[in-house]
Amino acid sequence: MAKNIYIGEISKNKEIQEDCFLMKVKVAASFETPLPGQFVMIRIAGLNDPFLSRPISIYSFSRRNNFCLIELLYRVVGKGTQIMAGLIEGSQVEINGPLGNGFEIDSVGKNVVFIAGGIGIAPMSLLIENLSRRFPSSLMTLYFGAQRETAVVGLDKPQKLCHDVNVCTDDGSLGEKNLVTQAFQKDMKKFLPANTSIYACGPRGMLLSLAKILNKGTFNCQVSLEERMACGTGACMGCAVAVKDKKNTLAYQRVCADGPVFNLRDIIWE
Amino acid sequence: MAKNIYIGEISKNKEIQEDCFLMKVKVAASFETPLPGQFVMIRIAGLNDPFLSRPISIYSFSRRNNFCLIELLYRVVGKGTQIMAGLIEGSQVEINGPLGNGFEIDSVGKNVVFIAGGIGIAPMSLLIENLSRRFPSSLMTLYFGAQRETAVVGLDKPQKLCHDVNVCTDDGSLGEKNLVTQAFQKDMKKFLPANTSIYACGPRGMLLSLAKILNKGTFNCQVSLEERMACGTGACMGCAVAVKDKKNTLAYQRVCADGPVFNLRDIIWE
Amino acid sequence: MKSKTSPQIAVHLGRLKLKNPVMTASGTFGYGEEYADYVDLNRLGAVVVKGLSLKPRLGNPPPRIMETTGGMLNAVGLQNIGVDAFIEEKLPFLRKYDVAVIANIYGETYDEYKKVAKKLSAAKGVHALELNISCPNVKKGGVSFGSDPKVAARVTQAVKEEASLPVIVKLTPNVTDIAVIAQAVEKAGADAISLINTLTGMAVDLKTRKPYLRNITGGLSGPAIKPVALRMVWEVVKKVSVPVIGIGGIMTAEDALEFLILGAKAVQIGTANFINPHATMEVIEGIKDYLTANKIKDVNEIIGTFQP
Amino acid sequence: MKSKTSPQIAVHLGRLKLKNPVMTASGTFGYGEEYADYVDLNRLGAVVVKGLSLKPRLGNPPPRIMETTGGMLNAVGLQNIGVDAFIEEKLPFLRKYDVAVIANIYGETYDEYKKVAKKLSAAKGVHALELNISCPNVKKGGVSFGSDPKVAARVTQAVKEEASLPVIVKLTPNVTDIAVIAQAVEKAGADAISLINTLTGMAVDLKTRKPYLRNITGGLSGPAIKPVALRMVWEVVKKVSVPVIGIGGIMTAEDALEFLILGAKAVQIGTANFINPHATMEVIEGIKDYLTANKIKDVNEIIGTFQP
Ligand SMILES: Cc1cc2nc3c(=O)[nH]c(=O)nc-3n(C[C@H](O)[C@H](O)[C@H](O)COP(=O)(O)OP(=O)(O)OC[C@H]3O[C@@H](n4cnc5c(N)ncnc54)[C@H](O)[C@@H]3O)c2cc1C
Ligand SMILES: Cc1cc2nc3c(=O)[nH]c(=O)nc-3n(C[C@H](O)[C@H](O)[C@H](O)COP(=O)(O)OP(=O)(O)OC[C@H]3O[C@@H](n4cnc5c(N)ncnc54)[C@H](O)[C@@H]3O)c2cc1C
Ligand SMILES: Cc1cc2nc3c(=O)[nH]c(=O)nc-3n(C[C@H](O)[C@H](O)[C@H](O)COP(=O)(O)O)c2cc1C
Ligand SMILES: Cc1cc2nc3c(=O)[nH]c(=O)nc-3n(C[C@H](O)[C@H](O)[C@H](O)COP(=O)(O)O)c2cc1C
Ligand code: FES
Ligand code: FES
Repeated sequence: MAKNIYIGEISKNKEIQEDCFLMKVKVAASFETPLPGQFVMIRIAGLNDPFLSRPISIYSFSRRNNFCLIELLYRVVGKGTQIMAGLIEGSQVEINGPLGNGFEIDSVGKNVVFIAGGIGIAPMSLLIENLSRRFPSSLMTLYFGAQRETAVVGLDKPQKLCHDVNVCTDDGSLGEKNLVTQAFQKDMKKFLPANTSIYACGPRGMLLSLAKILNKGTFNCQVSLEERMACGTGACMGCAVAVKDKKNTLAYQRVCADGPVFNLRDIIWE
Repeated sequence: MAKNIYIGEISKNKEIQEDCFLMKVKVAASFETPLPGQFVMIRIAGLNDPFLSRPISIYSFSRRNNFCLIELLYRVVGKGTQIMAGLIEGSQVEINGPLGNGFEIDSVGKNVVFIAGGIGIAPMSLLIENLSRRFPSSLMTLYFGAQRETAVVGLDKPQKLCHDVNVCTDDGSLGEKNLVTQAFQKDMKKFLPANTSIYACGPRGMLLSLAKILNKGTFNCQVSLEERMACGTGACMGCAVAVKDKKNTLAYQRVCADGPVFNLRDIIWE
Repeated sequence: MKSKTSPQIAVHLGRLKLKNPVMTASGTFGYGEEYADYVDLNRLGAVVVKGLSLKPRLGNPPPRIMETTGGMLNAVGLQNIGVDAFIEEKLPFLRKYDVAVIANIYGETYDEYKKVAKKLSAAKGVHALELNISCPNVKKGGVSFGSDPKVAARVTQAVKEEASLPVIVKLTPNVTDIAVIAQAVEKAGADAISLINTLTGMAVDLKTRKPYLRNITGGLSGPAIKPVALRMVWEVVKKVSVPVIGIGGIMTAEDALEFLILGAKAVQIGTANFINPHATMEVIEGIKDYLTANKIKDVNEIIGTFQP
Repeated sequence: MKSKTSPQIAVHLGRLKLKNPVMTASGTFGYGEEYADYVDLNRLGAVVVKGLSLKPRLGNPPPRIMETTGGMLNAVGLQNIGVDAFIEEKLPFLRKYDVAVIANIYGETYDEYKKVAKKLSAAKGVHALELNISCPNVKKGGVSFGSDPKVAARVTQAVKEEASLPVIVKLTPNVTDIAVIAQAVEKAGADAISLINTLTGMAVDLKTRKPYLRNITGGLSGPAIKPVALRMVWEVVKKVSVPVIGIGGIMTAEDALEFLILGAKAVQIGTANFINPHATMEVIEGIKDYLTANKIKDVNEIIGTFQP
């Protein structure tokens, strides 16, 4: 009996790139400090259409005098995010969170590699902020891929905090014309599995490519997954992902409660 | 192929009495000039919850340079009106109308009596405006009843235009402490059926009392009815009211398309 | 082959040829007149009129409708002017349009169905009959014609004996196995099958502790029921070879396309008309847009392309 | 008698005594743990846990859920840790609370049902069994146990032979006549009846022309189905004398009261938990508020007071 549903008040909601919004939400000071990779379930107070809450990663978090400020970076892809985008300052949202297990961040290697695709940058940004503060001597490299220049977002903090930021776009409109996984693969020999921690977040296709690239090696790679969610709290079993369990057989785990962060090696791709 | 669904832009939406709102909506100039007693079906653009549109009488209407201004006077009684009340300036609503048959106003008697209960004043106000303009020599009397002082609304125009305005409240907090139908009954001998036209709108109970009061006499009384509606255009047969048809037997007519104005004498009360 | 021409959207339901796969659903579009100011009836695939009975029907006392989450309940009780008045008073109006007219009919006995079917077959300007078999069979103690495969088959056969027009049988979803009913009416000669009619539901008024509907129960329609409608259409298209018409909760072209992809040859738009009188037109345009965007030249190329 | 004391809200379902009529619905509240941070489990009428089978079940491959208008589809496929692991790993947690625990069970054969029931009857801290008979009967070619009155009766009887605990039979709404099934399981010894489980539905992804759910079909739940649930509860309470538990689309106290007024002795809250983890608490408080506002001292005074 500790968790609450928070009524958040939107203090800002702005389109910062094509179809990509930054929302700032004020919640009560009792909101737990999130770990990088954790997310919230968000819905518009009192509205039954759309019916379910939407999972959105925490992009940034700060404590103020008597409230907390949660920042969400989201892309408009359907009905729910469309309605979110229409919310004006002062509107109320219901926030359940922070939810899920964040990235494991107790220790990192000398090299820390972040691989983000599209809006997958959202949890990465918070992670980079956190790790660069706690492990200032590690070498941080970000590989970021987007479809085109107008889809590039969320690089403000990474550009300040990472040693190296590699930007790829599918059409070459910004940075290298390449897939982000291939950009990483080109550089891969620079990193030794023993002293490198890899963190990734992005579309399924990107993570699958990464899995293939890392397949033979012994890199430790944590990835944050997405799946449709109903409860976000582990009760509905709706957000299943196939993983190898301890006995090395297939099991379905819950992205919301067992994840969203998994060890890339454990994921079974179908 | 002439009727349209109009996208209305809210230019004002203000609580003018306890739980009672005045909404001003701008629609395109092609909106047909409504007759007193006609209504619109209104819904929030793109929202499926609440699901159905809500019928609201036209309280006032004016043509401006290149648009029309519709005024709606409504009481918050449930989910739909609650959401309407929350709409801010600039929000969009979908408006279908003007719908239904208004009051018959081609000729009136020397005496014109209006009887309105609560929010039933909404169509009455437009009617009073119209009749007093067109029949300046008729004697207009309004009987208006409300639960209490804080529920009294919509009297601005009637007070200017009627010869006599009688206000009753259930608790006597404003005007006479009486039921509006009883206030009218006390005065009834002043009016002769032959030269009096009666118009009424209000809750079912009020109209039923009125029916009983006028039962024996030969007064001509038109009343505007309310019923739950789905289509508002006569297609769903949902808004049935029991009336005596030409053969004097029971038939169900549609409040939206055959009404909302009926001859009080034709209504069958169950 | 690049082309700017509009995709082909005509569909054939056996003998019944439609300009496009979008019809109105019975009971939600009156006799056509009610929406003629909003919609160009010539552009519809078909107009399915309010259910007709042998004699005029009073319908149920009010309240008859109630809003629910994502839908509505109705207990109109099949109020209608009767088949004779329809032919005399309403059909002439519809004949002015170049649109297929489908008469939805219903009876309380086999004989009533037959008589209504016969009258409509003789009338000019009706292109098909749709049998509403969701209504109670008075001879069978009020159990719906549509919930027993034998009874459903018998009413189909009875009408087929009288009707020269194509006969569409409209199924009720309030059954354990809708495919069994579909197969029975197909065997009995149905030229097409439409589904679903409304799901039976109710609502309670807490203030009075009475039902919101005077009839106690009513039919649930609207987007709330779409998932059930899709499932039932899928169960039926797998089991019958006559054309299937998908109905239930269609609000947008996307909704309609779901039914077409599953294998429905056409769709009907019901409750959506109430909320948006232009719904049928928007669905037609949206289907065309989808075909164009996906470079598909003929709507028939997507019908039944579901990949389970 | 004026009194400021809170109304009495305990209800008795035969031997099963509940603090209040509000339970969680199976599959929507995990094993209790998942919501223990949000809800004081001690305040619930009962916790109904996720369906348990004899052996652990993997469940269906994803995607398993999809949003619909006013509801959702799920095809979780009864993923669960199995009855043994439940007793060992989950029950001790629930025993720490002063709350009735109801184990929802299911099998693919009569024998599986019996075995699960036997194990749970022997376990400490289970107060009743709820039989999910919506699942397919593998011996009967996959047709659901719950859609045939004879099969439903037989599984009830089988479990009753093994179970010392009260047995609630949970009915599926995907049937023509739910009252017939209810009467059959009552006769077979059911101590109570709960309904409804989910309506079967589906959804099609236009981009891929595949089903949104890997399992193709799934169960529809949420407020979209409430009207159907109310109607079925009404059909059942008229025909049986054992206590009935109402389920389906309950989001608020008003929704719950509709079921109670119809005659349900208790209710279960399902999908609402996902949207609002405090839903159960709000429903309990709302029922109390309604009773207080209407000067009713005991919730039992409103149960079954529907005025049709
Ligand atoms: C743990 C987690 C964290 C996330 N963080 C972010 C974030 O920080 N910013 C952001 O923009 N998005 C994030 N997402 C994705 C976001 O939840 C979906 O984009 C959103 O729910 C789509 O809702 P919609 O109503 O707009 O789209 P819908 O109309 O529901 O769907 C549109 C498209 O999005 C896909 N989709 C829907 N829901 C999900 C989902 N839960 N996961 C993946 N794809 C989905 C659908 O398959 C469809 O192709 C996250 C998802 C998860 C699970
Ligand atoms: C032709 C017509 C003109 C109307 N004009 C006005 C007007 O000018 N101003 C105004 O405030 N109201 C007017 N009404 C009533 C208005 O439509 C209802 O108050 C409104 O639909 C209630 O919606 P809701 O979602 O807020 O309430 P709900 O939650 O739907 O219902 C709340 C209460 O209102 C009752 N109710 C719901 N719908 C109707 C309805 N259509 N008619 C009567 N009672 C209903 C319900 O039975 C319930 O008791 C008019 C109704 C009609 C039919
Ligand atoms: C108000 C109303 C009246 C209806 N009347 C009939 C009817 O007379 N005959 C019939 O076969 N179906 C009737 N129906 C059912 C519809 O034709 C349709 O099958 C059902 O509403 C589901 O489609 P929808 O969700 O698009 O509305 C009626 C539906 C509504 C809402
Ligand atoms: C995700 C999910 C899982 C469910 N699992 C079960 C189950 O294991 N056993 C069962 O009897 N019912 C199960 N149900 C059905 C619910 O218990 C309930 O009967 C149904 O959802 C209707 O209620 P609601 O509309 O309040 O959700 C499940 C429902 C959902 C949404
Ligand atoms: S979303 Fe319900 S278990 Fe993950
Ligand atoms: S509201 Fe549909 S006929 Fe009147």
